[in-house]
Amino acid sequence: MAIGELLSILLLLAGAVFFFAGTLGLLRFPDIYTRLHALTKADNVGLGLMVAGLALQADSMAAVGKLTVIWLLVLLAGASVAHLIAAAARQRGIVPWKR
Amino acid sequence: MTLLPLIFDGVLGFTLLWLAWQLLGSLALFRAIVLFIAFGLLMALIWVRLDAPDVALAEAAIGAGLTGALLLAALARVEPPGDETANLHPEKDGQGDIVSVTEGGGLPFRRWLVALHLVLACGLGYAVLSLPSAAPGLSEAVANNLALSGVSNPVTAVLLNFRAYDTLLEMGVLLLALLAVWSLGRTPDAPAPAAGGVLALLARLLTPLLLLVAGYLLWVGGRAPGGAFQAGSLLGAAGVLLVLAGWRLGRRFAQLPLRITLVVGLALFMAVGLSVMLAGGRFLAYPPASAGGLILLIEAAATLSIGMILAALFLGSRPGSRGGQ
Amino acid sequence: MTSPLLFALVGIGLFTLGLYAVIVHPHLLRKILAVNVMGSGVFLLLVALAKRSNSVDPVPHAMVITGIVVAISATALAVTLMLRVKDETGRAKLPETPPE
Amino acid sequence: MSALIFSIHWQVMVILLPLAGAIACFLWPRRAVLLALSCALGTTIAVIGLSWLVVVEGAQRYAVGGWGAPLGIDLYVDGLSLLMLIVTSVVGVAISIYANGYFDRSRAGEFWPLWLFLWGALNALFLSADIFNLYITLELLGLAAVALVALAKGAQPLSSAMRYLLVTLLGSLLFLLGVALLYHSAGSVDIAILAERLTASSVVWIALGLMVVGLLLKTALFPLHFWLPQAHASAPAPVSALLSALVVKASFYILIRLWLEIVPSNNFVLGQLLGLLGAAALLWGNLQALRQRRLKMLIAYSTVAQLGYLFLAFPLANIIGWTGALYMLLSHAIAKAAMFMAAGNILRFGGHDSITDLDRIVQRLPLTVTTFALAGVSIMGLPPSGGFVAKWLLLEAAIRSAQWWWGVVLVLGGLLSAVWVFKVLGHAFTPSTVPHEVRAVPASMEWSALALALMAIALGLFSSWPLALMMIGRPFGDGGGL
Repeated sequence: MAIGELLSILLLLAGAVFFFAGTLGLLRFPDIYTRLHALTKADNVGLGLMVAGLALQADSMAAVGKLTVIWLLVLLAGASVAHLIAAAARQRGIVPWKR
Repeated sequence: MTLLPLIFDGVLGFTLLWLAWQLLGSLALFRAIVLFIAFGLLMALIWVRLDAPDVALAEAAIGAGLTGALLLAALARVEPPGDETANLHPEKDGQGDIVSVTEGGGLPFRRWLVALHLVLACGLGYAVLSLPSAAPGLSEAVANNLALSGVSNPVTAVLLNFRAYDTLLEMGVLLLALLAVWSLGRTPDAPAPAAGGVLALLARLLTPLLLLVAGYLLWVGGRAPGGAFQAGSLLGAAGVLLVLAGWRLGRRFAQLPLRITLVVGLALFMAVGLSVMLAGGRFLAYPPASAGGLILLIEAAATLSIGMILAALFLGSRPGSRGGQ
Repeated sequence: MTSPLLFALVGIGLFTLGLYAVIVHPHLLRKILAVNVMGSGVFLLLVALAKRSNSVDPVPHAMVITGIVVAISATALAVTLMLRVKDETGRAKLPETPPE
Repeated sequence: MSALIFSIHWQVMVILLPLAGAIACFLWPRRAVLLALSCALGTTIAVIGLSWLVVVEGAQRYAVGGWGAPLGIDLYVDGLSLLMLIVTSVVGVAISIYANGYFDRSRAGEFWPLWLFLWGALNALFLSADIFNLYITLELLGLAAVALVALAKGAQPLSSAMRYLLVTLLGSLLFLLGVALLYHSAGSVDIAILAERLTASSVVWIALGLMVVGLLLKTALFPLHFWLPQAHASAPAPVSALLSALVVKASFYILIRLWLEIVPSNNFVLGQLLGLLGAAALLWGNLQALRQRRLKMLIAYSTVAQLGYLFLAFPLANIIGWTGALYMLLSHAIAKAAMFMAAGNILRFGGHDSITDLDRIVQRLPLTVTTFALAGVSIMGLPPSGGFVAKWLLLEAAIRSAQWWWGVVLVLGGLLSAVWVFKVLGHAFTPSTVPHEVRAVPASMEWSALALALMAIALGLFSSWPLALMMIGRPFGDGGGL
């Protein structure tokens, strides 16, 4: 049981690191496309790790199922919204950043 | 160790105040609205901290989600997105507003106003701190009568039984708001939705899921956090998504059938209240034996109406009128 | 200081901030935002103080859910009215000195 | 027979009938007029039924849902609330008849449901004994009133509606914050229970202060009246009549209820302050009215002034003072509705309401000018009118409580309003230099206005009955103040 708990904490911490990196990218990257890329990619992995960590602590399989559904929904929404934002940005003629 | 939750709450509260400060002071309206949505989500988190999961659900769905969508749609119409300078930068004539000294009587007036608000805040703070430390609330009365209410979630019991009359009038407020919005006539059209396949796909995927979750929340509301308002707001969110994806109600349904779904929540609530009255009781006094069923019936109709009204409020003008097409 | 009292004070902060913003900001959308912040402040106070005792009082929770629904109704009307004002006057602001 | 009548829960019917009517009008807009008028009739019958019940059996408390306060919500009806319900009904029926002629077909479908919602909100407000419930009725009332103002399309009505909406939301939130503080100090939102449990502590004073300011904002007491003239003047005529006659009185009613039941008795300073603001409103409103060039603006400013009279009862704080203020409320509601309706007729007839161009309107719209004159008699407070009785009572209260200066204010206010009434009437007899196009005014619009004006006069002749009604259930205490 202690190992499961330890693993859960490790997963949660790893998730937090990914979220931190994603947020850092959102704040520091040069243009909208790279920011979106950093945000969605890192946060999706981060959330996945968090969900995995929480699933280890869940009481029932139903709770694990709900957590998984949450993760999948966020993946779906995140990907679609990132696509929509990028498409809208391109439509307005914002040029991707080049070094 | 007992200090840790307090520190956590302190950070939450401070962030909330900071967000409010930022969103009210921000020069760009777009930024202000996005911050408002973040504000709503943080509020939802605080509701959870305050052991109010029902409120958290309602806040996340209505306070942050639908209100945010409503405000963003309004912003798009007030300052069309083609006008980049207006949207991404401080409003053209807005720059002067924040530092303006002419608005509202000049700088001395501002100082006086700030001082007044500080006094008000201190007075209110003093009032809160001088309240008795034990809440003289109604939790005991609710707990004692919960068995008679037909549901086991105390919040649902209060909303739909003990203070059902409030909720009935509140359904009236929602319907009235829609009537008022429709009576204002045509609003400028929202900019045409980005005709991307992704949004349509998302709407197609999410709508059935939202309906399913709404049904679940409605059903579970008698026992656990959830209920008509939370379910209705999910239904409303599904409607908003469909509207955004360019879907409109067919002309055939835009008249009486639509209006019936809009009023059925309030009408059925009144009808149930009256029928228990005609059966010999007080208005809205459900017999304990059938209270659970009656509450579920009222909630089901209310969910449908709330969802439809919220979606219609987002759409703005009356469907079927020239503006709504 | 306990968490409920802390949040109640935050609620008061929100209320006063919102009140100040309603008075000083001329843009109607900002005024609408400010009214919503004020409302959130009142709701926060109402629910936070309910947690002072050990048993949570559900009545303020129900009141706040009612309040949230009232708030979105009012916001929807305000937003539509603002759009119509903008339509008629070209500005999403209230006229400073109303004409005769 | 009477057993049958008493078996009906009239309180509930009074609230539900207008709401049901609103829903019906929304569902079948083509039949809206018929539905709305029958609903107005039904509501009036319900109010009569309730009056019967209250006259025979005294004040009634009704526990909605059977729970009873503090867990549930109570409805409470005594002489005070009954009087408000009756005024609402009287003005409501007259306005319904008037509006039937005023609105064309396309606009009617929007007016009727909104108006019936407003009516339901008013009735619910007057019956509620629960301050959180009062908050919801206030919101219902405010949103309906704003939507009705916005029915007059155009830049100015929409701007005034927007300002009105912000003001009414602000007022509601101040009220709600007070409710929150009171709930957490006493553990109930029922007025009677609060009255028992509350003691004069700083929290209670702050909470009541917030609620009073919120209500004053909605009642438009000077200097918080800035939103009223524009909103009341630019609304369609039947709506102006509704707002001035009933809507501002609703928040005043809550104020009186709170004052009589909850506000601690050591309230001398606050009472004097309210009286002072009332006096200022009286003078400022009448002076502004004199300066106006448009008839509807003039009448709107006169509402600001007349609201001032209502607040003179607070420093007097005796039963005669309260009855005087309420009689003023009653006669002002009826006279002001008649006056706005008359102004609406003039506006419809000549296409404008500029006071200097009234152009011998007395020859062409004799009924309307009679209406205006009769309503003016009541508003000036000349005998024999409701306004006269009200001022007489207030004067008597001022003398009894040895605060004669309020009497001076009363007389001064009457004189000032006389000046503008005669100014308008003078122009109604003078030919104007510019001829105007004229349009026919439906007879229903003229007669409904006249009926109300006659009623305002009749209130002066038959004052004993309303005064007796007011005392049912002793809303003003046991007469210790006399």
